[in-house]
Amino acid sequence: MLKPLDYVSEPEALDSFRVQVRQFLDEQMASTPPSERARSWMGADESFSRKLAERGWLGLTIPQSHGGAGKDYFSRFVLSEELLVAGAPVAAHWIADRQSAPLVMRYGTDDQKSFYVPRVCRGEAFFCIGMSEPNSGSDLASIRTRAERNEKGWLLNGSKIWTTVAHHCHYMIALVRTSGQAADRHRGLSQMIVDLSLPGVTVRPIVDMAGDAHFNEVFFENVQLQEDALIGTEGQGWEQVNAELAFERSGPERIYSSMALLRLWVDEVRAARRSDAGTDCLLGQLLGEMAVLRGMSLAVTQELVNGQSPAVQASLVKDYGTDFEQKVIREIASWLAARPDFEASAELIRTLAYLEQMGVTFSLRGGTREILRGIIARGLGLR
Amino acid sequence: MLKPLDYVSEPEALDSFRVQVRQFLDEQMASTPPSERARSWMGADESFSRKLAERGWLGLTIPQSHGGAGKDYFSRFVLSEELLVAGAPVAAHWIADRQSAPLVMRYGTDDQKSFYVPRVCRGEAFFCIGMSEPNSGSDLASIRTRAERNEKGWLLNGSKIWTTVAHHCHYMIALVRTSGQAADRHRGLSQMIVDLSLPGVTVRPIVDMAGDAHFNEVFFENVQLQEDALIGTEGQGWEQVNAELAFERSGPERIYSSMALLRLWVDEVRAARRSDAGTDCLLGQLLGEMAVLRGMSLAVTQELVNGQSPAVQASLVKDYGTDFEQKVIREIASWLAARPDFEASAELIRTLAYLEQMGVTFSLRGGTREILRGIIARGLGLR
Amino acid sequence: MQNELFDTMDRQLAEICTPGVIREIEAGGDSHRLWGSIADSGFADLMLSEQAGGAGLGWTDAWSVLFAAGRHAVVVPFGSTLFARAVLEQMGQPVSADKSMAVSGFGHIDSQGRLVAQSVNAVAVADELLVQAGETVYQIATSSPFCTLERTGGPACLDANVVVTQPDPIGNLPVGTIASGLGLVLAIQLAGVADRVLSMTLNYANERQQFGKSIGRFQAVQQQITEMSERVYAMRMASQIGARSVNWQPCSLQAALAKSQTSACAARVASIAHAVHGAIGVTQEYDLQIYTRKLYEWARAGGGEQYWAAQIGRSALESQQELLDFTREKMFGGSPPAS
Amino acid sequence: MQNELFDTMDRQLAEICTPGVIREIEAGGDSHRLWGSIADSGFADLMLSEQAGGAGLGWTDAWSVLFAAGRHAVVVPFGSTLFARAVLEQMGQPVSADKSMAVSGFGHIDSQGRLVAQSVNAVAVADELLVQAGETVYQIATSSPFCTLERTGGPACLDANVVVTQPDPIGNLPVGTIASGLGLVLAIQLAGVADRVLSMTLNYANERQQFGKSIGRFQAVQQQITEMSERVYAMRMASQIGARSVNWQPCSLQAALAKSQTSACAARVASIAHAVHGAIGVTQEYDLQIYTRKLYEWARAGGGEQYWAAQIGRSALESQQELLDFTREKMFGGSPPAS
Repeated sequence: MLKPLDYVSEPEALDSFRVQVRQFLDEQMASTPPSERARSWMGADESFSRKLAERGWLGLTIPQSHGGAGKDYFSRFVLSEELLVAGAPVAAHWIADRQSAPLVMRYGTDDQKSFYVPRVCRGEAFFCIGMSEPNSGSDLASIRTRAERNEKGWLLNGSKIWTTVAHHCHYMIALVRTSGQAADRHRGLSQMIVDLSLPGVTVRPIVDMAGDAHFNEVFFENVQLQEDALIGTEGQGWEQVNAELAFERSGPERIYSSMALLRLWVDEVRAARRSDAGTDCLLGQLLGEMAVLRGMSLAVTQELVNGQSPAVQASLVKDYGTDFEQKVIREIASWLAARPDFEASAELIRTLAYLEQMGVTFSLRGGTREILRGIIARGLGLR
Repeated sequence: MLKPLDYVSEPEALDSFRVQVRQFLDEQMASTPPSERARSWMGADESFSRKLAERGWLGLTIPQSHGGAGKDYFSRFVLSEELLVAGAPVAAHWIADRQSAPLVMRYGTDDQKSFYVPRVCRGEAFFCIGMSEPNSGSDLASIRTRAERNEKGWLLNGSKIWTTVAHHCHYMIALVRTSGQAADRHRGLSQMIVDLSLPGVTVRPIVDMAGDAHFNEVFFENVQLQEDALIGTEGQGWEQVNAELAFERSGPERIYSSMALLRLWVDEVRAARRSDAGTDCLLGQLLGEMAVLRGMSLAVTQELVNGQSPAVQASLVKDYGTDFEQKVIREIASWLAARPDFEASAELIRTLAYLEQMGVTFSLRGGTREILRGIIARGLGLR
Repeated sequence: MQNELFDTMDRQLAEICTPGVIREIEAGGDSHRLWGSIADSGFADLMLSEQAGGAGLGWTDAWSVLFAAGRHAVVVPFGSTLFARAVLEQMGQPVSADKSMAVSGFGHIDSQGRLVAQSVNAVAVADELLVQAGETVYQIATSSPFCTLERTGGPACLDANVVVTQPDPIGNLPVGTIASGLGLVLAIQLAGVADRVLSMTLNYANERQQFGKSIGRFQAVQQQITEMSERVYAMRMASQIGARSVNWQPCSLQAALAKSQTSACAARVASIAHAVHGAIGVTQEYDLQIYTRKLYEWARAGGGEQYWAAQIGRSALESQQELLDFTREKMFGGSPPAS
Repeated sequence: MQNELFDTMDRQLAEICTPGVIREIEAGGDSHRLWGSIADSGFADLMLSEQAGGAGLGWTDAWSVLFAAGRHAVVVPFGSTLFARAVLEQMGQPVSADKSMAVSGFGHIDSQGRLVAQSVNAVAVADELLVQAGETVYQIATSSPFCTLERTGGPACLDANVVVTQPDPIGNLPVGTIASGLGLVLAIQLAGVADRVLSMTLNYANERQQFGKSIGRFQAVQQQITEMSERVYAMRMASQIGARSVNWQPCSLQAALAKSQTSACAARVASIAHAVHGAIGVTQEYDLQIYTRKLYEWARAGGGEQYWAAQIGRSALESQQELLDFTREKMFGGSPPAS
């Protein structure tokens, strides 16, 4: 059976760091309305990301030798939590910071490390992840995008879809086929760092129903990559991607996506001095579950600090967390619909409507619920 | 796509029949406590079943030529609804009346019809259904109980499990293998009427966690059946069983299993004059859903009246209905737990606890949720 | 109940209320062409008396056209106009043959004497607004200088908070009359749009291939779509139980049931549809979102599941009736109220 | 947190609190042998001071033994005795070394001056009863002629409504003190028994073959068991957040969180376990039901999800604090209250 997650305290020494971050965010975001904050880690603002970098808050866990702050994962937890709860527009640097830089640190050559990682820490290299393809969906092993070896390195052809914020990014780490056919499944896949400014790369933003363009389709037509575009070992792409998931799924991203709504709702309930049994109960249920998730997320952080790779536990927390994030939306919608006389502000309804629409993606990004639950089931020892 | 279910009125002409049934039940069950009524169609009382027969209320849809009342399915709906809402102990005759007699009428020889069916209508022949086996569970096609042809008819060996009220029954209609092996799956299965008083038949009641013995394991050791034990066509057992499911799943059995609890709870809420937003809302949600299910069940009844075999629609109503029955239990438990100061009677808690424990079987009897949903999915045209 | 009325309306809307037209109107384009075609069809006069140029039909017939309207996610306030016209006639008010009307049953007069109505469905493309506050009914042209709208909802949403200075009452109706009627309109539309979303999801699940087979063959997908279909069937039944009145006036508990039960199912239907569709479903260019957004909006508009459930529950507790009898008499039985 | 305390208690209970012993006691057999062995172990004195012969530990350590008690569905009132003894010592009352105690935090005095407590968990096998009504605390021997029990729950349930004529108070405590402590006891036990039910379900899903493979390979079963495991992990975490006090006094909001969240998850854990097990799971002779029944009983006892959630919500609304700060300070941070 899977190792259980036990309570750990967040180090008290980080309280002053939290205060610093909070003050920065209060200043930066004073005029950002909740409906904008609800974009959370889907909202991109390159200058905001650079301001974080100026303060040394990108690459927090990266060694100082490579431009990072050399801090531990609890520091990163505190920073992430403050950013997410505030609904800061972190999307530009988020993936580079969370998983690309750590990936390069783990699998990269010395040259790759010293080229990419300091740039990430300075907010000069934003990364996206190229996984899904138009016909592969969740079935990553059926990937058809291909990098063929040639005299100059690799020739890349194919396309990727649902690539988050690619249009703000400098690089993509793409999972591509370097040998074999789709029928070979996981064998023959490799990870490539693709410079998105190269000739032959086209980025087409996909507008979502809320009118935003977080997603992209990225086309590669005879894109000539250098030899050193390969990151890690040729043919080991699948294993590398799976190791990356522990980073992707371990943070508090899967707790606070609906926080802008929850906070605004509570503000208006407080202002209207509305306290009835149903309201008290709903708020208590939501805060209770949020606290439990926070506890679980801290416990996963402790595993990272201990040098473990808690991929299955992180998936479990993610699945439970997205469920919670969607519950917040559903329950507040229900609460409002139960009280047609409540004078909700237009901004509250706007924030709710945005999340009602886009909340369905919470259980898509980073792996659909069915895929994730299959991973967890195997991790639990079902066979 | 599946034919939708549309609203139909229950014929007003049946109102006086309903009153008759209600009066009978009021008299018979005056002293039956709710925790006993909660057994509903799992509670067996042979003398009660015979009293119904005396009034002509068994075999309501069976032609008068075979001892029935020759009425339509709406009459049967009214009778069933009254019995179920009252929590009358109908288990002894329920299966004979609901599906065995109709099955014999449909597939039986003239001799079989005139032997069994009038006895069912007189309350002298109670039937059970032999489907699951210790190692087959939901996988009915893997059945191993075997009837081998011999000079006297069929020699039966094997066993059946989870057979409801077998210990009160005279006959079992068993799905058995008459040719081939388990690996042949559906081919080679036939239905046999087994007289449970024959030598070689052993019925072992299985006590459930509530201390009742609704379930049984039934063993067959060289049980000699006559030639005419076969019902329908040899080798067509699987098709016959599936046709039967439309009867099994079409009635209001899957709406009212928690009715004893719902009624007692409302009685106590009314007596305590407790009306708050949460209480009003919960009751309204439950009654609303119950009414919708009732409408859907009446619509399925209309299909039967029209001579259709609405097996998929009936499965859909059943699945939604068991969900509702379990919701009633869960929500009332929740309501009580939210109000530790509410002076619930011991009988209310007893009724709740019984249903909390046994309510899990609502989605097992007549096919697990997963199996049922697979059937519905195919019925919806998923392929 | 899919009869001639339904077929005619459904066929017409398939031509004129296409996803393209809806996108245009929701993006701020002109809605009068679509409204004009619908108004010309006369379906919005279904519950007007024959003397007033209508068809003199009741909710049972209106169900068919409202269900069709739901299936096509009709963005203009067709359903509310259908009901509002009947209300106006009953109140002895003139009925305009070409105006579209948004409706709210939950208005109130604020401390400054202004009429306020929250999140009124589709009011941004309505010509007029009919609001009940307590017993009093108000009618206002949305273009009036006394009327201000503040949009609520997402970027493509046509709902708004409305504030009317110097509101003029047109008469009185029993408290809750307009709320019931609008609730029932939305309930039927919800059932219709849910039916559409189910068909789209079934098609997609059969067409989309993953891991070498159509996703509709995966057990987890089958389980979800089954759950979805149960709710869609239940929504249809709830809306039909709600629409049993043969005249313009809804039976209040039946309408409450309809709005409560359809609203209760809506979010789950939407979320399963999106879970099955995956990322493609949330894109602007794919049509699913046009229909699922209506599931959310109509479920919230005019009071949701819990509001209407509480009306039923309170009535049941007060009645002292045995619960099956209450259900049979108040939800199924009886004749509709005299008009 | 599975440490030496846990291991010792878990090992002991595996020997003495077997399914067979539980069945006997629940069927009305003698419970004193089991209770005697547990009492002898001294674990019920964990929160008594060292002067009083205890270990002077707080909830953080008690968590381990209560979690183990939950895993073994301990039928005698071990957890409530552990807490009650600490309460008695704090109130300056004598603490009996061998009596078992049932506890209720929701007593009230009725119009006839009788002390009434509803559905007191495991009181049918308790020697004594500790009840708080308002601020006042009462202690009664269950064998007292003034004390009558009426059993509630299913046939194997040991809960009862209690009525005490002529109740004698032993002192006062702040309102809610006993309710909080019992809530936390039950929350930790719930987390423990849920953990047990998950292991049983995983084993069964791997062993049971259907359609030619273990049922744990079916996608629908995997999806359900995953959902179950998330809840079981959440229950563990909730109970640990609740048990952060290092003395006998629970932190009230953390205890509220623990009882609310564990109770919220319990029914779903039970229902998935039974869905996976099928019919075998509800039989008397199979062990699963021994543990799942506790999930229902303990979730309901001492106030459930909504009761405790409302305490948290009310406090959050009144605090005017930003929500993350409220969560960090009230659920995570701060030192435990001084004793």
